[in-house]
Amino acid sequence: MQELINKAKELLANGTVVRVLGWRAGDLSYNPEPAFFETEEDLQKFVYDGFCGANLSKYMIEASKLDGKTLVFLKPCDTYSFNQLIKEHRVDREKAYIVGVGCRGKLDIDKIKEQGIKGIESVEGTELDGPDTLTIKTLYGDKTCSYASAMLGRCHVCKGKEHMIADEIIGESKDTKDAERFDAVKAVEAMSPEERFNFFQKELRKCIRCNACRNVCPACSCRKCVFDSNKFDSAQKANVDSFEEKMFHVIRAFHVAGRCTDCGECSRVCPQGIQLHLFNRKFIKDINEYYGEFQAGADIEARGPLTNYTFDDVEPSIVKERG
Amino acid sequence: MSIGANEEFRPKIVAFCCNWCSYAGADLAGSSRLAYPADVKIIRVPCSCRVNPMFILRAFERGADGVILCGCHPGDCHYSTGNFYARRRMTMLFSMLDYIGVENGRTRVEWVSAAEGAKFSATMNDFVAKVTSLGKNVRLGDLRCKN
Amino acid sequence: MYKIAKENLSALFQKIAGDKELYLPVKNGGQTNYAAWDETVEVDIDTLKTVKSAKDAFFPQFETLYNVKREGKKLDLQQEALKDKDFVIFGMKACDIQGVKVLDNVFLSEPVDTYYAARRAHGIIVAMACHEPEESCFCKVFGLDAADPSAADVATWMVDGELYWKALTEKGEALTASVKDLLTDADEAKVEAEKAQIRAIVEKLPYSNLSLEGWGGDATDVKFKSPVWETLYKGCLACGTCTFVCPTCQCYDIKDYTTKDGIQRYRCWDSCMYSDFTLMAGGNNRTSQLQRYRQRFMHKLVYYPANNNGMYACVGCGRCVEKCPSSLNIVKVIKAFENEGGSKA
Amino acid sequence: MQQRIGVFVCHCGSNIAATVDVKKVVEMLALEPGVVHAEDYQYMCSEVGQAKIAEAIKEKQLTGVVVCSCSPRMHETTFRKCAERAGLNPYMVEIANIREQVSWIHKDMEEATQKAVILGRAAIAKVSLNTPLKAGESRVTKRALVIGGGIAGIQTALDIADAGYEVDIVEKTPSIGGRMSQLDKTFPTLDCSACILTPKMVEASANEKITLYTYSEVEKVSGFVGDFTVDIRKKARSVDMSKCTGCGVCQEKCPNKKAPSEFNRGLNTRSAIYTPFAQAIPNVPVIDREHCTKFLTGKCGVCSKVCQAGAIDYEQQDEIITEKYGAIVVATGFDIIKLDNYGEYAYDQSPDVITSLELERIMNAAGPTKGHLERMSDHKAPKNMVFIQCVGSRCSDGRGKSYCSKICCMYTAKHAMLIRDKYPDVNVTVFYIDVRTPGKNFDEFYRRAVEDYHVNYIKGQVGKVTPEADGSLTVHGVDLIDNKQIKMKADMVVLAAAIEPNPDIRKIATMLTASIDTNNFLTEAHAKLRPVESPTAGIFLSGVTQGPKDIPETVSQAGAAAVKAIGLLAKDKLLTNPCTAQADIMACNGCSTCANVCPYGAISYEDKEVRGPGIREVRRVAVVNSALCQGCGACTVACPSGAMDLQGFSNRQIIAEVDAICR
Repeated sequence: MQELINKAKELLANGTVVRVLGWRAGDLSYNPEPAFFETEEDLQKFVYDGFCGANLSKYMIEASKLDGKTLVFLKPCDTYSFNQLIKEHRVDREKAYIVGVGCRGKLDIDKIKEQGIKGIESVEGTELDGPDTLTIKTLYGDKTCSYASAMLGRCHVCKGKEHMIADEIIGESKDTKDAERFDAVKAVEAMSPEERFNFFQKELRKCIRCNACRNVCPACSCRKCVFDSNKFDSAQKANVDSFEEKMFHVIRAFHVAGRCTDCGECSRVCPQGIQLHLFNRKFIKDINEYYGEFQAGADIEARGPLTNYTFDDVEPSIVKERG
Repeated sequence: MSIGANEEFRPKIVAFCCNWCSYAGADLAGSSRLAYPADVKIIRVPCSCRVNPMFILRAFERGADGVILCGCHPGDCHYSTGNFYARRRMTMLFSMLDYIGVENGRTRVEWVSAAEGAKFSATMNDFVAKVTSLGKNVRLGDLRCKN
Repeated sequence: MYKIAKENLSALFQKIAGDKELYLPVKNGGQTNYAAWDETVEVDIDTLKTVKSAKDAFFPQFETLYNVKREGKKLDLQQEALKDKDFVIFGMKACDIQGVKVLDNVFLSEPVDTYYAARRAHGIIVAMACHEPEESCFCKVFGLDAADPSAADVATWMVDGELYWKALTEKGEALTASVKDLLTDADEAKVEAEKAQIRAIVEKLPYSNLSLEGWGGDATDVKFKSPVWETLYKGCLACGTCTFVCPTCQCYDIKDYTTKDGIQRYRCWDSCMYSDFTLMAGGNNRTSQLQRYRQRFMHKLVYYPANNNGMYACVGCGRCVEKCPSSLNIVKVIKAFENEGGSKA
Repeated sequence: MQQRIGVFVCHCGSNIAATVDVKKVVEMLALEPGVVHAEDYQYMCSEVGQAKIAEAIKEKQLTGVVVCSCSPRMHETTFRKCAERAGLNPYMVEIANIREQVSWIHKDMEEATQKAVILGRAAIAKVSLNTPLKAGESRVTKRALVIGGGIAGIQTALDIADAGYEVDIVEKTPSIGGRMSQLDKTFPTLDCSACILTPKMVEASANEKITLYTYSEVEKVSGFVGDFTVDIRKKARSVDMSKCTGCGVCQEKCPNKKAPSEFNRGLNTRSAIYTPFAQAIPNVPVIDREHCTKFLTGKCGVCSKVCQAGAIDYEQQDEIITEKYGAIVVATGFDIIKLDNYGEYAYDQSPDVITSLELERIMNAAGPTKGHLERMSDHKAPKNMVFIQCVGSRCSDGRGKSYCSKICCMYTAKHAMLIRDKYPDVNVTVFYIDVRTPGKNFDEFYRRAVEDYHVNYIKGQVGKVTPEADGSLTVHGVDLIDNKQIKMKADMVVLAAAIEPNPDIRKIATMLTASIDTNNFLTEAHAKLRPVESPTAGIFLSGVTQGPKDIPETVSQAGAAAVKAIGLLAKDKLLTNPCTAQADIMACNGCSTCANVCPYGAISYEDKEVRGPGIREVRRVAVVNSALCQGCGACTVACPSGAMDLQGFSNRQIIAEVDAICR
């Protein structure tokens, strides 16, 4: 972490950048927030640990409009999002100095709480080069849990430790993948239509339509979202079960299909713990199967699968044939 | 226009037809007097690529029991490539609807040329029969749009 | 005071639900929220905080106001019926009850919101003390006692597998009478011990000593003009999570849904974090996220107390602390002003 | 503003009114929000009907018009023009198709009426959201392209050139002339095909307005009516056209004469350097690189040595010529079908079973037998000849074509007559399903064959042709009139093989975005009323590319296509379709997704200052060139924010239709 702070200080001092986009330490041990730093003094509160899961790419849309360069710290998975945003002309590469930061998987406080750990006073061992076990001090006594058991779901299907774009890289990344990316989707596919319907009804009934999934999503970077505009007569902020359960998340997933990098932020931020990645990953799986392997954000030049075609593409009836 | 318990179920079907091939195919079906059920209502669009998945979801939300999209045969698009994009979009959408548990017989894409009046009619007959066999669309409809 | 064994609670719920609607914390898909009780639901009274507050019971996220039906060129307006049946909401914590008090000041002062008033009149609140307060809690800061939810119709405590039950109001007495055969008499000793234990934990909570000095109805100018906001809002994604989990947020929008034969006019929660919140025909008077962000906290900590005899529109439930996608929250705001706000007059 | 909509329900005589309760439709639609006027009339498209619409527009100050009538493909333009004359923007008119989609396909009156009402409601819902649109203008390039250099293409080009416009012919083979140049005589006058075709070919070649690109193919087409851009591939001839004198010495001296002659349908061979036939235009040979020894082995070079003009150029490369055109005429003609599916006729087994086109070459003085009728197997004169009709035509079992090839009855009568005239001792038998000879002097022609020349016509089909050991053929057939099996000996059997569109048409149609039918014939804009136009604006159809026809029909259609093309070229500007895409710059992300799917390159990006409530910034936003946009709408769906919308088919309009239908 100190290395990151030193780099930030150096780049601020030599005028390469005028601000730094990183994470600021929170008031609890697990709630750092995305933040901009403009001075050496500000950087005293800079933090980079296991709870810095937030993908900072999207903040670069606003930062690109500001004068001068911004130093941004991106984890390997964040760089896919950044690339995709470059491709869509939403961020300015010239306005960013990218430091790729190492990652050994990011932590989810809810994963710790799910283990019955309450009244958390502090979590220790979260730093990049920390131990495999977390020590948690609570109002109800000290607890421990393994780092891996507290990781965000997305880290278990990590896309890899390579940064897709960076000016320099600081810190080692670790392979955290210990599950197959599409297993969860396959499990749903294996259900009967009736079961699938009930499963998603139950899952989506939880939605409170807070738009956190949309607003955190780097692909959902529209200046005016269709759900906020009158262009489709789709402006609804009501939490009316039928719409959320059946339409909102399908439309959202479709709008980011072929552009979603599977960064997993939607699932991370959902206050109701809806497994939103099941939608995005389904599209990614279909795209891979029907149109060839495609990873959004891996290659800026590659044509997006839904803005592309071949004469011999599968027909929509494949859905039926596949059963 | 409500459906009583004892009445025979008649589905609501929305058919999006591209102006150049399928709408003309429907016209040919008409001038050739090739009947298909009145449950099918056609919306004319310039090209199958004009059909936004949001339109299809909207139809289901508003109580449609089946939605079919007809366009020119691949390679014959009046705008050269429109139906290629439509094909990918619909494949994705239909797959997603299937995934969330909506009966996949409620959605269909069919390529119908201006000369295929008979195919248009046959397609609609077949689709209506399929949707009728599935019954009312209860999984996607908005409660507020109930009859 | 009465008590009932935990394993007999479902009989209690069945009994209450016999002639009233019953809402209580229910686990669905791993998340606990208030929902109507029936035999099939998974009741979860062990989780301290539901994701959403109990606000929906009185001020639902979505409610129909009226329907307009069209026949030919004639329009027929059909008023939505007001709540006319008693219901019980079981398991509310002290903070959530205080949240309802905040709403009362808004909806029950003239002009009275009849939809809300009807629900308040028919609602019977069965509160529960907070068995194990958590680090995000700070109700003490607002003078609430997590150990003794006294503003309810019935207060309950869960101690050693038994629910202790104490009626506090007439409504509470009546409810108690209706379920009396399931309850047994109990003394208060165990409850007093539980209260002491809860209070001891509350003292140790990291936010319990948060200072509200400098906030309140007189602070408008100082706080509004502070440059602190410029750093605070930067991480905000402009989603509505904080507003929708908050027990006191009361802003709503009224919209029309076009049905088959007319429209349904409904109201739904709105969020001041949304970019179109104050959008009007003539434009928007809040054009930046900074302004929107500032508004939310100024309202809770300055404007609301200014209009409601110093009562804050925050109850310290800590839901925003837990749920904000960017880990921003009202505590961070209050703390940010600790060194800055008061002195920078 | 509250809309004031007028609804006009057409009876279409009894076409609609017999199945749809028109009065009921009027009554129901009058109740729709915004509708201030509703009436019905016998024929809305008639002058009186249109006058009713115009009157209502004026008197009731209508802001929108819905006509419930036939297909909009039929009369949308009529009613739009009517509205325009009455002072209403023509794009404030919507059509509910209650004829093709209702009355003609439904029998139950109640059901049909109900559907008509729903379609009317959808049109009302849509028109309520219509906005006045204004057509833009685009320029017209005063040059036409004719694809195909047969009689159809030649005639079209001559007529266009006659009107004073530049016209280019692209012909795939080394010479213009096409199928007609292979024919010996033509019905019903029996004059020599070459005698009437050659002057036309020469005329085309000599006309200074006409440019010939022979041995060339269309490679790429972009643009739209009035402004097409076409890449033409001029294949390497290996002969310099500017130097060649057409002396023919190279062909004479070419040591490799083993290439099958395409012109003679493979009945004999030609040299590797060749002109397809003596009267070829241009009279410049090409080297068939697949058969040329020089190209195959690197050795030879005889032609180069003997060429006095030094025209041989082995290094010559294909050349791409890019040219702009205002109109394109397709005249790609036909070929006969492959007979693989008709093994029973022994075409592959016996050289004495031939197609009619092969017979043309055999009968032709310049053909493989110098015009002597002889068997290809032993060069003996035949005594008995059998003609089999409808080989692959009018086929219902899926082996051949469902349509009638139209020309076979007449050319078979011609062949039979010519043979009986020149070789009276040859017995000629024709097996037919029906003899179809409508056309001026056609039936008389056929009667002569039967009555004057005693050609033996048998109504019936041939089941099998068996080659015998003695070199003869046995024909097994049925006589349907006498209801008996027939078995007869023949020395030659001639098959009237079905014709089919040139196989290249699929590729060409795709390039032109012109639609083709299931038989690969190009589709007309209207089967009856616009038979020489493709539904794709600026594309015209000439000859068999549209459907089977004989020479006189082909020539007259070629002229008609020319007139349509001339009508287009005569205009300086064209009104463009105003139903184009538009980007709302307030909502545009500038993400380029729309441009990625635009087939016309109509979308570009500009940095524009955007002003709105609390917004004043320079943004990268999409800009649509409405002259290039053809209004397909691909961009509108690709756009994630809905910033891109299509005028005339907007998101909200289509949703309104959906809602009305699902109501």
